[in-house]
Amino acid sequence: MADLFLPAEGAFAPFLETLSPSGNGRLVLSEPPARGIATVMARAGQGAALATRMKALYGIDVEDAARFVTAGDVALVGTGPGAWLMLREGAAPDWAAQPAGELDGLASVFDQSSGYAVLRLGGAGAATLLSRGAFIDMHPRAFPVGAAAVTVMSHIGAILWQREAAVYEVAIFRSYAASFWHWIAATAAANGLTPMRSA
Amino acid sequence: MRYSIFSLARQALSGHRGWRPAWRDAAPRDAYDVVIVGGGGHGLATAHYLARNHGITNVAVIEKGWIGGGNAGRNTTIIRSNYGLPGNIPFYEWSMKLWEGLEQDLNYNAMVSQRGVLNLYHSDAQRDAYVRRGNAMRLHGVDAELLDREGVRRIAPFLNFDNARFPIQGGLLQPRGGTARHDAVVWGYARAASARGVDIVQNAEVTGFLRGPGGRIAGVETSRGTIRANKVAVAVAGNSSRVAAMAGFRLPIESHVLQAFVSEALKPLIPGVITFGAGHFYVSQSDKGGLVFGGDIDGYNSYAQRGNLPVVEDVCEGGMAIMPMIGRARLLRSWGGIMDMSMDGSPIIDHAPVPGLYLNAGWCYGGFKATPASGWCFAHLIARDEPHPVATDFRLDRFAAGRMVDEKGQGAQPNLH
Amino acid sequence: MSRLAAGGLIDRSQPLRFRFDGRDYGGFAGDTLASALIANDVRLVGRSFKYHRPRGLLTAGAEEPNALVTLRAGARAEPNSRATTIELYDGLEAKSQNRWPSLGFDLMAVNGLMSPLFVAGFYYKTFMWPAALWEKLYEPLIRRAAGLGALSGAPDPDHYDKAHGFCDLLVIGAGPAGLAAALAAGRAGARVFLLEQENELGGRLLSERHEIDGRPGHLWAREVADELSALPEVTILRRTTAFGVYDDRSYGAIERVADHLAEPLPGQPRQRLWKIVAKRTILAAGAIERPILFGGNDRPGVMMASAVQSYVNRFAAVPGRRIALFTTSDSGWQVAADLRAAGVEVAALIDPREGAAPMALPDVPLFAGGTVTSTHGRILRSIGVRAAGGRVTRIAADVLAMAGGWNPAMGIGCNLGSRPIWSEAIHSFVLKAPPPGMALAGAAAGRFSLAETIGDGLREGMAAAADMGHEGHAPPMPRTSDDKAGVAAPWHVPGGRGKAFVDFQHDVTDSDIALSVREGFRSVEHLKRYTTLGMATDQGKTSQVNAHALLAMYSGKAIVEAGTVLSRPPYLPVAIGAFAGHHRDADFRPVRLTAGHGWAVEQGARFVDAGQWKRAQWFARPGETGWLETVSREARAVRSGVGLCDVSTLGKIELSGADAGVLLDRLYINNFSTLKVGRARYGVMLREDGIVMDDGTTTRLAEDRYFLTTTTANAARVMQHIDYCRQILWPELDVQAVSVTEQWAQYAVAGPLSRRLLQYLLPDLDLSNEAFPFMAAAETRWRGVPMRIFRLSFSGELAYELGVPAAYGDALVRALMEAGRPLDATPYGTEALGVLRIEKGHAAGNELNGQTTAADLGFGGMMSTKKDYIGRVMAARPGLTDPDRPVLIGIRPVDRVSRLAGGAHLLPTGVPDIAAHDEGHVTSVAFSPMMDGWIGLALLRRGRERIGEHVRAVDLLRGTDVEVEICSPVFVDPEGVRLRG
Amino acid sequence: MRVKCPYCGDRDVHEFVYRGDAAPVRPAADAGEAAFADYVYLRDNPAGPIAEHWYHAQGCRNWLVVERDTRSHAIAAVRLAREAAR
Repeated sequence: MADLFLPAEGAFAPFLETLSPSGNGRLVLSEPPARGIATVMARAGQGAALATRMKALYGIDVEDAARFVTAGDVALVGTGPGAWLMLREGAAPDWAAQPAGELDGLASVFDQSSGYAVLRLGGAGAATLLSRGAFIDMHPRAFPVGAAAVTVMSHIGAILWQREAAVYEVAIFRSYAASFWHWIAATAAANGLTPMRSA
Repeated sequence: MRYSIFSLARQALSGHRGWRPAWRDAAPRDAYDVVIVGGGGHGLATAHYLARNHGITNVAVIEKGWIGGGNAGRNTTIIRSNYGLPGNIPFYEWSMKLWEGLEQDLNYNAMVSQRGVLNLYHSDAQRDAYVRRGNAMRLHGVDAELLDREGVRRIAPFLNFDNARFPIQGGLLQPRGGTARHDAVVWGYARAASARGVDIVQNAEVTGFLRGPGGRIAGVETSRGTIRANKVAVAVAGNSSRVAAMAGFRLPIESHVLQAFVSEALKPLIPGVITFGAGHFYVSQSDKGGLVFGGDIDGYNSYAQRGNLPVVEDVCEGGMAIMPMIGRARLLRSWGGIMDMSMDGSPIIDHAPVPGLYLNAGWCYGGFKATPASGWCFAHLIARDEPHPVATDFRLDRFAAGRMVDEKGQGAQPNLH
Repeated sequence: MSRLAAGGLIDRSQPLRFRFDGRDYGGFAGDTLASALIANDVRLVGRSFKYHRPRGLLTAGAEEPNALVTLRAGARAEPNSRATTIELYDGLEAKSQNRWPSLGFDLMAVNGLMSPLFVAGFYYKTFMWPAALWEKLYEPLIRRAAGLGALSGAPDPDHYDKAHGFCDLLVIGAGPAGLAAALAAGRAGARVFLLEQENELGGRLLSERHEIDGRPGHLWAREVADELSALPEVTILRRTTAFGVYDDRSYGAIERVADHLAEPLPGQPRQRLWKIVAKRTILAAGAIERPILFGGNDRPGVMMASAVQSYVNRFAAVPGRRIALFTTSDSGWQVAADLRAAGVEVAALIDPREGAAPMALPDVPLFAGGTVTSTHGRILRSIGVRAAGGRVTRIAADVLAMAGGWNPAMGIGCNLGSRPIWSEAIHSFVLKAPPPGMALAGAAAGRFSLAETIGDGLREGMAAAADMGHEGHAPPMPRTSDDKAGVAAPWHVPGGRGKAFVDFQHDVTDSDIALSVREGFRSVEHLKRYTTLGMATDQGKTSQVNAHALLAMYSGKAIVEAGTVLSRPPYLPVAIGAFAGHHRDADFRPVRLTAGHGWAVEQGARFVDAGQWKRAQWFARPGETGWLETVSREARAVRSGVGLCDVSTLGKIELSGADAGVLLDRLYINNFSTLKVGRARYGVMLREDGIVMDDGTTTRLAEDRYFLTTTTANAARVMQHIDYCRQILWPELDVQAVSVTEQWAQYAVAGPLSRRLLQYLLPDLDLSNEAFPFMAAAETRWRGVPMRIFRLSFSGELAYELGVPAAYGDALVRALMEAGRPLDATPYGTEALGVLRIEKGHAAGNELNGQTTAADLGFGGMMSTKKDYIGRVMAARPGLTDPDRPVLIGIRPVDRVSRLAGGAHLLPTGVPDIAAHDEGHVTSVAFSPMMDGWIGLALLRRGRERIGEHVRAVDLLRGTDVEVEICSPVFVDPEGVRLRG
Repeated sequence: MRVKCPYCGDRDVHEFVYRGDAAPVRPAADAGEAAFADYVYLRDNPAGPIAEHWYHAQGCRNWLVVERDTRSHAIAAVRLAREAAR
């Protein structure tokens, strides 16, 4: 059979369909467009060289910290010392081979595009909702745009970051999507928020 | 004075002015045949059985605070002998037999109440593990019954049968299990031991050991002076490592905090003891009506006698998973006890690596139910210098020899037992 | 009606109806249930715990020991609710409790008649004979009499929410001190959380008639509250109680979101658990008034003076027509003045303090140096007063208000172990060394006058803000009305008539404490335990200090020598449901679903819990009569055709880096650095103590890259173990490791026809034995998607595992089924998987039980002698190499038809069923279609030497005893022909 | 309890998994059974300061060396174990 790309199945898609569309609700949920996700871990002693290589390749300023940085269609979310989630917009299912090759010897690259389900939360109520689950200070001074954290919400491991003002993304392992959604729905209701789907 | 309904009635007529102290609050003497360090249930039971079974009455129990102030007063009062390994079963069953005759032996009502201990299972694998355990119990002559879902429902219809994350498939029941009034156990042993001549010395903290020829332990230094002794026996679970350090050795033990909880008093609701098999929660109801419940240890080394919120939440989640009716009951009090968590989850009753010193330690969170047998067997070891037949596996050298008694199969990670 | 025509903070425009013990009453918005009962002249509200004595309201706050009611009915019934803290709502329904048949006539009050017998600790001295009667008779009687309210028995229908808070300053209590503190810090720009257990802010200002800046104090409170509400960095949490202090400045608090409503609004939680991290905290929780100890002090009608004051001033509800005051505190005089101002007759003011006269009280009969010696009436009608000269008079009064001084409410401040110390200045305990970051202000700090209180708040609030880098100008100190705070030590009137109660709810009297001391229970902790003092739902808030005083007196010590009691969380009882929050019932733990879950549902799968995963257990077909038939069909399909199984839940970990092979060699008993790229190998890893930790296959994907699988149960533990090894044991190794369990959906395709099926799906791939032998692995693409193919077999058949990114897992399993249609490809679940692996003697969870060694399970030969690995040394200990150890063997019933049971024990034939003959146990059993009978795996002492012997599998619990033959654990194809086919 | 993870910052204790005393060092391969038994089983278990291994399981997945007082739970310092080993 020829290489006929299958469409990836969004883990939150069936749940989002149940919401009403809205442009500017207090809690607007969506699933970001399909993207490549990989765990990138620096090889022993190669942290600096890796940063240089990634700057050259992707124009991105690598920070070895719990930060979300982006340049063009590449973004990095710091998840641990010498470890990042690399996000690549519009990537093909086999995209990870390319950065693996480009960073060979400097980093190990593990494709996780399917492993994580990502939910985007926007609106004035998004931070409140997240703070109900994550024991992390979501005050804009403590968790500004570009901040990232690996933590746990509702017994589910979560990586979250603020990509732009009042727009957050949460990555959880895919198998938890239904339970996570159930918690989001219950917690939104408990805090007077009506989740809307981004129009 | 003997306790009975008659003595009580007689005293009532005179305004209860004739009662004397339940035990003598003794000042320490210079020397004893045996000094027992630790005035908890185990130490006092040891003193009682030394006197009662072996005629050794020149004994002092040295307590750093007030008797029963350690784990004897900080537990969930459960008694049971539903163990699965041959090293454990005879010991805990002996303890159960002693519980069954305790009140008459001590002339003290410790409210031993055999209303049953039920361990729920939620999967076939868990059932098989309980069947293995229950059969081991039965082969040792211990009572055990396997219940299916309907059998559990008959005993505890209030459990969550319809909407559970991990549905109840059945349970292993030990009908003779139950609870006892923990403080009364301490006071009863103290009173009985004191009546046989044992000195109970409170507010005397051991600060060091006296050494005799060949490094043999010859007594203790305490905050109330030096006390010489032919034999020194240590029963200070929670603090065993600290005392061992004074004597110059280390133990396969870590101290961990275990929190427990009690609700406001409620009308009778729960028949016996119920243990959730898919989360950390066990519960019984006291005679006063409080739901007494607990779960997992906090998980980090601690001597602070208090824990943190995550475990409170975890325990209550377990409770709401199997008994969602308790949501509106209120948690009234919590406390934290310091457990001697051993490397295989089982205790140590053995000679210490230092001559003249005897060790009773490593009870994890099973110490309360073991109180009578622990005292009985420890007294036997102290008096005869050989292990009691039901406690032969609780040796200190079992770790070096690879003969662990590991019920849970968690290995050398104390906080997982 | 005892409602004043005017005044108070109730809203007379909002009348409310409520029902107590079946009778209808009216109240107003702003009432508590207690104030509404008072306004309706209801004076008997509860029964005590032990003697079932009739009791009335004692307090107006959360410390109430007497007025416990069951609020609401049905599944929302809430036993032991304090009438004093229940906000009245329309339609409220409450019942008194711990009485039968009724509150007015309680048969259990017979206990009171027995009270000469039922002294402290009486039950330890009796009920011992005969032993058998304890559970049958004595204990059931005690249990029935004890307890207070009853739970409904139905699941709690409400939801509970959780929240996390972070702030510069946490202010606990919104009385004058707390408001001042929040205002000072808030104006300076600090992030402030202000917690108030009531809905209304103001604390004592709501109940007292003090003026601030010339206006009623409650108006000042409202203005401050309004300003705070407008500050963006200030969060006010009303109806919220801080119940505990935890390590590192963490606090627990409970917000009663909907308890003031008949039921929560849709979606609304009943309560919300707050976990707050506060850099600084100001504890401004006020103080609790203490009772005076005298005979008959528990009679309905005897109340705290501060409660009388609160009911009259705040709720305009007058608890009596003629009110007498018994006070050892200046605050009692103020109450008398307030009563006079409200037009209430004050029958007498009795103050044992000689010469105390903090204010002039014209037309109030004063008994300076006098005491109350008795109380009379079923509900109070009169009191006996001994005047300073010793003359005793009877004074008619329907309420006696006691003012015995104030105890700072510093409860949670002691949670971390700070011991309170006795202050002679205020005759109570104060906290001098609060937990890190905490300061006390106002009455909680033992400073009681209004001016001190506000001054404290302003000062501490400024200091906290400044510490956090927020500088500002302190709000000006307001002018306050005069407020005297003189007080005597805890007061006990000896030799009065009737019992003098110390702990009202648990019926602990002065003579119980005397008895306790007489019997040697002289440590305050022994006293507590022996008498149960302070262990009731009010947690000793009104009794603790008085008990200390009596203990000191009876044991001849000074109160400072009598010891202290630490308070532990919770400060107030908290609903258990609130701690659980969302995680109850089916939401106890999250569910993990594989990519193929929807497909399996469509196939009619029944699911089983494997940790948090839902796995297909079997796929029943119409007409099948039971699971055994289904599972046997599935297992047969694998042995004779081809089956499909979702194995995505196995833990998957990828290791990469120059030293990945070196690390694996140290993790496993066998070698992986020698594995060829494109090949897989089975491995066993031990714990450092020599016991098996886990097993699985590891594939070398590239020189520097391995892919290993773990059992489903141990996935997280193995990942943690690998991180431990590479970060702590051998940080010098260049290895990166990450869990890819969720990235890959993986399916086993097993059976003699599996190659044909795969060939349909992947026609370009050479799957011949030569090109792709057993234990081969390859990376390829399928419809543009990366795919991994492994020739692995758990079933012992020719078999493959296919992995694709999970987003394509559903597509793959459907494509496999489609490709397999001509071959009648059969989905199989975990049950058939179990049958197949037992037939092959593969160890799984029941064998990897944390007690078995590699040698026990038959892997002794795999243990390398040429390298070091985790567990190697400890596995050689005598106890773990003892030839007597139980080892893995197979068993079959000798009659070939009997059923086997997991968990049965193995005993020789012809011996009694006793432990001395116990030789092992059955770990796993299955009905084997291949063997046409039940087979099992077992751990049996010296088992491998005993093949062919007969023993008995005894299950005493279920009453079976089956003679079994000991055999090799590999029942099917021991030569491995099939899997290499 | 709050643990200040060097990477993630101040986090609640529930995100961490506890292992125990960080002092015992895995003996050399040829150190013998007694040395390993000591390493695996015996602990100082002090009432006071101790350096311990904690794993930030629900965070950056790093093993930490936490210096903590077992009497008060007060944490004096936290380092990445990998760096502490250097």
